[in-house]
Amino acid sequence: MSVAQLAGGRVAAVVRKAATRDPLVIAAVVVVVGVAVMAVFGQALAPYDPDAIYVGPVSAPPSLAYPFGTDDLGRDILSRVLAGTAPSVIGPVIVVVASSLLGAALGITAAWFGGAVDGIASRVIELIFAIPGLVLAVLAVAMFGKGLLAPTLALAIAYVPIVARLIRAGARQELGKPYMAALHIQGVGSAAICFRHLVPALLPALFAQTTIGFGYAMLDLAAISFLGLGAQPPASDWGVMIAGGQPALIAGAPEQSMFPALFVVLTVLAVNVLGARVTTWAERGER
Amino acid sequence: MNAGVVRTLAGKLGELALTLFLASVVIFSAVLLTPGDPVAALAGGIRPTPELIEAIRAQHHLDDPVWQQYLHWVGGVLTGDLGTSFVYKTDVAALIAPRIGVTVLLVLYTAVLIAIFGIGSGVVAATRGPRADRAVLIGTSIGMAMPTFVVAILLIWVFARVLGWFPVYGAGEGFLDSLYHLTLPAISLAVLYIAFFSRITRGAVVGQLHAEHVDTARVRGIPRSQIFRRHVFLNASPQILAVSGVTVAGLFATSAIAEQAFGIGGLGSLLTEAAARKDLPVVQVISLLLVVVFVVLNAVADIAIAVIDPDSAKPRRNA
Amino acid sequence: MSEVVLELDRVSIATPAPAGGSGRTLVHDCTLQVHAGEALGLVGESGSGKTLSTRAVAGLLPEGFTVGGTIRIDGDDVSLLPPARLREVRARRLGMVFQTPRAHLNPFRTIGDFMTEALVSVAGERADAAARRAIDLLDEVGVPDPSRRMRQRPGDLSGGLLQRVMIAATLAMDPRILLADEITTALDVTTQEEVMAVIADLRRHRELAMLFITHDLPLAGAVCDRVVVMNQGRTVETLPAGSMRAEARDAYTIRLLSASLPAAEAGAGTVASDAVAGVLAQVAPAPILRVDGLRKVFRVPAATGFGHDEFVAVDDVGFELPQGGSLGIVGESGSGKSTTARIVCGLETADAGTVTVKGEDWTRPARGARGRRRRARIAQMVFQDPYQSLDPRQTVRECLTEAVALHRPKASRPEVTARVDELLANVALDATLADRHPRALSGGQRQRVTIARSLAADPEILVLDEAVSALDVTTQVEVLTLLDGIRRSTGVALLMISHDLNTVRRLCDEVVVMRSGGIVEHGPIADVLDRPAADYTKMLLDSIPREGWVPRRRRPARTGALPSVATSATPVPRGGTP
Amino acid sequence: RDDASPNTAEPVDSSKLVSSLPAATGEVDEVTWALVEGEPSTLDPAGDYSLAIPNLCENLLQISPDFTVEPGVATSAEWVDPVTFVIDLRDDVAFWDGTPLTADDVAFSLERNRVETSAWFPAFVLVDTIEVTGDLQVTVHFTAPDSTFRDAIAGAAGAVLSKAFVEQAGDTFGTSTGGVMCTGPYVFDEWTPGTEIVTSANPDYWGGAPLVGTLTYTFITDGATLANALLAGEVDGAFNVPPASRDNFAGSDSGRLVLGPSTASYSFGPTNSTGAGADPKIRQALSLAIDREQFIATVLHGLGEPQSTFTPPFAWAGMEAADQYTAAYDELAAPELDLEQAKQLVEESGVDTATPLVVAIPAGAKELSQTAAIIQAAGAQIGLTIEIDERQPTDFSQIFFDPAARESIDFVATVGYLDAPGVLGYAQQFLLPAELGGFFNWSGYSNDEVTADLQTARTTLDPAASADAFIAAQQIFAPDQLQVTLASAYQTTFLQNGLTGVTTSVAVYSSPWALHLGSE
Ligand SMILES: Nc1ncnc2c1ncn2[C@@H]1O[C@H](COP(=O)(O)OP(=O)(O)OP(=O)(O)O)[C@@H](O)[C@H]1O
Ligand SMILES: Nc1ncnc2c1ncn2[C@@H]1O[C@H](COP(=O)(O)OP(=O)(O)OP(=O)(O)O)[C@@H](O)[C@H]1O
Ligand SMILES: [Mg+2]
Ligand SMILES: [Mg+2]
Repeated sequence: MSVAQLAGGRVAAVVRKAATRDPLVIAAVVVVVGVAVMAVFGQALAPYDPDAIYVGPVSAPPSLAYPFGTDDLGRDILSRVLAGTAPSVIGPVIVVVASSLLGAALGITAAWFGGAVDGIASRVIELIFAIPGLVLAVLAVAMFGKGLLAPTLALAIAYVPIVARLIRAGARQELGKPYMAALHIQGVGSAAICFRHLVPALLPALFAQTTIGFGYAMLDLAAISFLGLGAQPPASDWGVMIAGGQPALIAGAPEQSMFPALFVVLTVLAVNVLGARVTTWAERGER
Repeated sequence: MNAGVVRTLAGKLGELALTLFLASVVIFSAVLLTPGDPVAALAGGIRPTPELIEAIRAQHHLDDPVWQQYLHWVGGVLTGDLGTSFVYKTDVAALIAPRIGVTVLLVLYTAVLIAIFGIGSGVVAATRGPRADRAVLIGTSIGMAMPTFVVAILLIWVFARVLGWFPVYGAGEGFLDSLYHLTLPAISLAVLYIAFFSRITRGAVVGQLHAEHVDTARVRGIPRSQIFRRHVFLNASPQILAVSGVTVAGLFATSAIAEQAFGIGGLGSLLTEAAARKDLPVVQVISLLLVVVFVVLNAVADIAIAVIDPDSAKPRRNA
Repeated sequence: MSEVVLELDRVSIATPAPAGGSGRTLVHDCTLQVHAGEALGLVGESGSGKTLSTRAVAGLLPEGFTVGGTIRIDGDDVSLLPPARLREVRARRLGMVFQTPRAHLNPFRTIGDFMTEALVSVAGERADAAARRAIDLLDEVGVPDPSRRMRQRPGDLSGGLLQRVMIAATLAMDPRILLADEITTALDVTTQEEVMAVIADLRRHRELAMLFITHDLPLAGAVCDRVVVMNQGRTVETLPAGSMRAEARDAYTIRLLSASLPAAEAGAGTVASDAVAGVLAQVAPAPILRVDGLRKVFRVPAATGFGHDEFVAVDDVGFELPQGGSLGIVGESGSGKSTTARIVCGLETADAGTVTVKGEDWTRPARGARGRRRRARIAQMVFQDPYQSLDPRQTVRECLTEAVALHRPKASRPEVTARVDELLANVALDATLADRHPRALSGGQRQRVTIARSLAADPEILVLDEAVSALDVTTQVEVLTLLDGIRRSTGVALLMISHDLNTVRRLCDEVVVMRSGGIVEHGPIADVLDRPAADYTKMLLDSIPREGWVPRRRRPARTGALPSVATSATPVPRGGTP
Repeated sequence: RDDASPNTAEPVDSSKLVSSLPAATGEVDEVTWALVEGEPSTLDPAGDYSLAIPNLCENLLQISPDFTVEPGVATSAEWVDPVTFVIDLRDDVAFWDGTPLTADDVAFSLERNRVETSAWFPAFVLVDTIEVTGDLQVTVHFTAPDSTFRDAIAGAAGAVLSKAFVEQAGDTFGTSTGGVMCTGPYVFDEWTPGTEIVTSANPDYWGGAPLVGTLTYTFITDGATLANALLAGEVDGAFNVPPASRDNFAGSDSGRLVLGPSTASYSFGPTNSTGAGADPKIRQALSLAIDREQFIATVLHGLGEPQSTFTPPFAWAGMEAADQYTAAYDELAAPELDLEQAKQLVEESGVDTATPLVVAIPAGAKELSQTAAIIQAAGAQIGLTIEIDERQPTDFSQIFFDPAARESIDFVATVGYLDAPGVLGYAQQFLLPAELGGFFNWSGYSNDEVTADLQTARTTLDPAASADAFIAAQQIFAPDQLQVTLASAYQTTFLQNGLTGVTTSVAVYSSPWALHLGSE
């Protein structure tokens, strides 16, 4: 059984177990699946061309024809929110996937080899950790110009130490347990110990961290777009839409900012709830 | 001072210096990795003639070997010469100095809010029964999903359009007026962290409430409030302190969002503005400054933890 | 009879009731009386409800637990007292000492703070007066240099010292009765004797009553006046301590008594000796394992806060283990037993000396998985904590399959399954348990799994590091009997590490006594245990509770160069004088 | 949500535009003014434009709110013969430090702008020498008559600086540390970078001291933040307030929105001599595909009007030949919407529609980002794919002097304005060959007739004759849409109630607009 299958199977099982007992988890799953569907099919689901201007009146309030209203160029906000899902979600996904993989690899390497390797890895971890994610992202923008790519990669790096610290601590603890010594004495190969025993032991923590990281990455990237350093108008990125809707908000038409904001909040909330529950279930399962 | 604290202090100082050195190298190399010629940026806005290019290269030591440039930069930073802004053509120090105050005030204000409401609600959740716990849990779940800038624009909307109790622009003048002006920005920055601290505090306090040494105190008839203060909260505090350094340091970076939304001329807004304008010298110095803040605050937090918990300074046996 | 200071009358304890239902009753009927100045033992196997009953008296049940029946402290029914008064009654009349003093002391506060806290906040004494009294009390329980200890924190003291501090602190309020829940279980025999001696002194001087909870019947018999036996949440019998063997009527009590290992009965040990003698007669004298001049030094952070100290954990240790033989290593906690075993199994590298197995040099750990696998087929190890020794994510079958497949890479699936079933049978584990995860097994069952796993490689040496110490007496006996059977049937050589002399006596032909990293005495089990040459061995033997045993203070508490926390459950390395 | 739609885009009656507010009568201690354009990189009038500068550094002549040129520091500035221009200075003008203004300072200031790297160099191309001919007189000798020079020195090309101060300050002149030394009604006090520029009334100003004690400039580039600050009364006033907040401003109890005439216009133009952007047919097609009314309603919220060519009518409003220019302007074809014709033009042009066209805009300007979106949508309707390239201010300004920065783009969209009267400004720069001053003629436009006419218009001092030449050229070049002009925008000013006296037309860019500021 491959690690991925193992992970997938375990996580799926835990999620299934959680959902049957907890309506909140069902709601969270619904939101997460919904957002995933929107990310994949958003463009197709959009009732209007998200970038077409004057598809409706300018800055119209929500109505049957335009459920979320229209923005200052007469674009349909619902269509833009739908089309904006993918760019808003892909960034955080890249951040957490990359940082989780890198962080886990770094953390496990450090814990596994210990000594000088651990020393160097720990220094690297501390170094990156010392530069706040937002600062690293801003630095990246200053170097490579605006757009989401640079901040996304910067955040992916900035999140590495968080994962690496967690995994390093977890791996050290796990490696210290007698069953690891037992496996060693048995003559089980290093790769087998690592991938069949150590990695699965760390997966729940990694998964939990990944969900939390997703939320933070989403907030950070949206903030970067809000600051005008990330995705650029007229992109239908949620952060850009929230920022772009500010004048309308002050003018009394909150929907241009609030609908995309609602989706940011809902997505992060749902992912956080899932992460928290999965952690709880995994912890209970361990005991 | 006990040995553990001394060891932490000494170890921290060494780590601190090394991390700062490495961070300064990383931040410095940003210039080298940046695509494009810094000369264009330095000439900024005027057609550079070859002589001008020559002059700029010489003035900014662009023809020196990289390590010399680094030493020059670091030397400058250490002696207070922070370089010249690409955009403003002035000393970076002159740009930064007047802005530090307001950002520090904003961060401190936010930290106080976080301490009061984050730790407070965490304690309530841990000690006031399942209902309070549930209420706080719901509140913090939402709080953890609220982006700072969404809170900011919501507050602006509410206070600018409806209530008008607090100003929604600027940093004010004088201490009290500044506090008044920074209230909404501080709230918008604090919400996320209040939720975070509430969770951390709750976890730490619950962990201690069920700790065996608390049982001991209970059998011995120590009054509840005293048990909470001296045994539960004190013992929970290292966990809270452990995230405090990171948080407060992080606030210096995230303050950019509130500063932008509320039109405050602070360090954060300067950082974003400089990044947007590719004003690398400014970005570098502020980044380095934030790293220093981070490293120092974390070291302070670690030392505080070591004072409370001498064992934290001791390496653990791991086999 | 004198007055009753503590009375439990048909006490029952139930878990919180889920909405609409009723809670699970954990303690059904606990009835006992402790008279002034009397020591009452409460015994029973693990899970019988001893701790819960005691905690009910002290008001320490988890939130939502309900108590039925009547508890009287000094005649006052606790259910009738207003909360403030009840707290006062408990604070002033009860003293409670716990199994794990380290966990029960706030690690962030000084000993002095702990000692004076109740004096100041409950008894309202002034701080300086309280401090003086605290010093007196520490002195009374034999804590050396009490005024310095007052400034130290729990982390700086050994387990034995901490237990004394706990006791001293309970005395501060001059209680009528001491509740002592397994207060010596985590201590080794010599320290246990020290602590028990302190308590005996106190009881003599202060007329202190005591409720003494333990699952160690000989200990209860030795220190108590009467013993109450508890089984599955009920008190089944009360017996006079001195004659409990004779007077026991209840079937459970009798089973409990026979399960414990009577130490004093010389000759009753060495169950295996006949069989082994037979085996030994046939094998060549060439030892399968030979250890020579082993030395291990750990670097520990210096007490001054700077640099490192060297701490010698194992010093010039040498012994031989014959093929099919069995060797025990005994000694107090921290004496270097585990380190020796770990070096033999290649989990630690020796700084000096040699390990030779079947003529081959094993001093360095094997390189690579193949080398390790080859050694694995010769030597296997079983650890103290069976739960931690198993991957919590694997079922029993998965675990054993992995081990079998590793050593028989060519075996077909059915062959592997057959071997797994055989292993399960070897350790007498029901096949229905095979699909369970470790958390769903009892401690004894878990340890059987780890033994089965170690047998998967068909090893010639089995190293057992405190393999039964974490189990309760009944289970201990089962596992030891099992090991003995395996030894007979497979001829595997045993290297058995324990601080419990009785366990070693039960299984081993030879014994090595260790202290502070070095070997104190070495020889055939009967010689060493029955005719000890070294004082230290004698002391070890004398420390074992038995009928008529009187705990004595033998030596000043260790404050010298020895590791100061050597007796803690999880040793924190420390060198030099704190 | 209020029932009145928050999105008023009603057109404004252009005859109601106000050039200035009645002069103030009462003193005010302190006024805080927001600069929407942000913090200047320098206060040197030759280095950056900033609305703080006109109150500090005066130009030789003054531009009144209605865009006529009046005497100022110079009592007279007239042609004495076709190639000789004499400037006579007032005798009561002093720099803030008390040193009197001399002809030396003026000559120095003019020479300073007469270098090729200066933004104001085009005004001086025909100048031969600049000569001090008296304590208070400067004579400028020309190689040819220049009909634009007098108007030009009413703009920043004629800014008057202290020679001694500039020489002494060297590189730091104009920066926050160096400061400036001029003769304007407000004195430079302090510049806290990133925070504010503080100025105070010049008590010895020759035109009388202003009524405002301290005039402080803050920098608010974000439209929403600016609206908040103005509506909350944190800032007393600002120019160029975002049209998007029109309703909030209109509904404010504390201040008022004043609309004035302007030369500002939204347009986009080609940046390369190759590619689709250089093809007039493509520009015409895009022009035909953009609905100007809708543009004005959405981007300007009604605060502007359509404009037929790049030279805005207000540019000549104060000139002698104004009627002539107006008549000619009225004859130009007004922009119209015709998708069919637009598509046909695209087809005729034969350009490869598969290659996307890139339009560059400066980052952070909401109106321009909307403009780009509208251009993009218009392109989509006629089969052109248009991409948007938002550039940072520094990168964006790079477009104007670095060919490499223009390489990857086809169009650049901007808001342009003329800070001084004159019709030739744009025409020369967009249409003449580069060596004759066509600095922005990136598409390589070349028409000998137009070149000749424009040269004539410049070198003819007689206003009517000059106008005739320009009009002749305009008839030829207008259809080529060297800039696709989208709309002219009104000058917007928000001022707290109780304050009055500021200029509210585009003249703010070169006149001391706060001279009469004060309380009502
Ligand atoms: N907090 C709890 N929640 C649920 N069940 C509990 C709890 N504490 C104890 N129990 C259960 O109550 C029973 C009695 O436990 P108790 O701790 O009193 O046993 P004990 O006799 O002290 O055992 P040991 O010798 O192992 O200490 C056990 O079955 C135990 O699992
Ligand atoms: N990795 C290590 N680093 C530092 N000190 C160690 C290490 N391992 C063991 N020690 C120390 O070496 C000494 C001997 O340890 P060891 O575990 O061998 O004792 P033991 O006889 O097995 O004791 P116990 O009965 O408590 O298990 C102890 O004082 C322990 O603290
Ligand atoms: Mg118990
Ligand atoms: Mg051991």
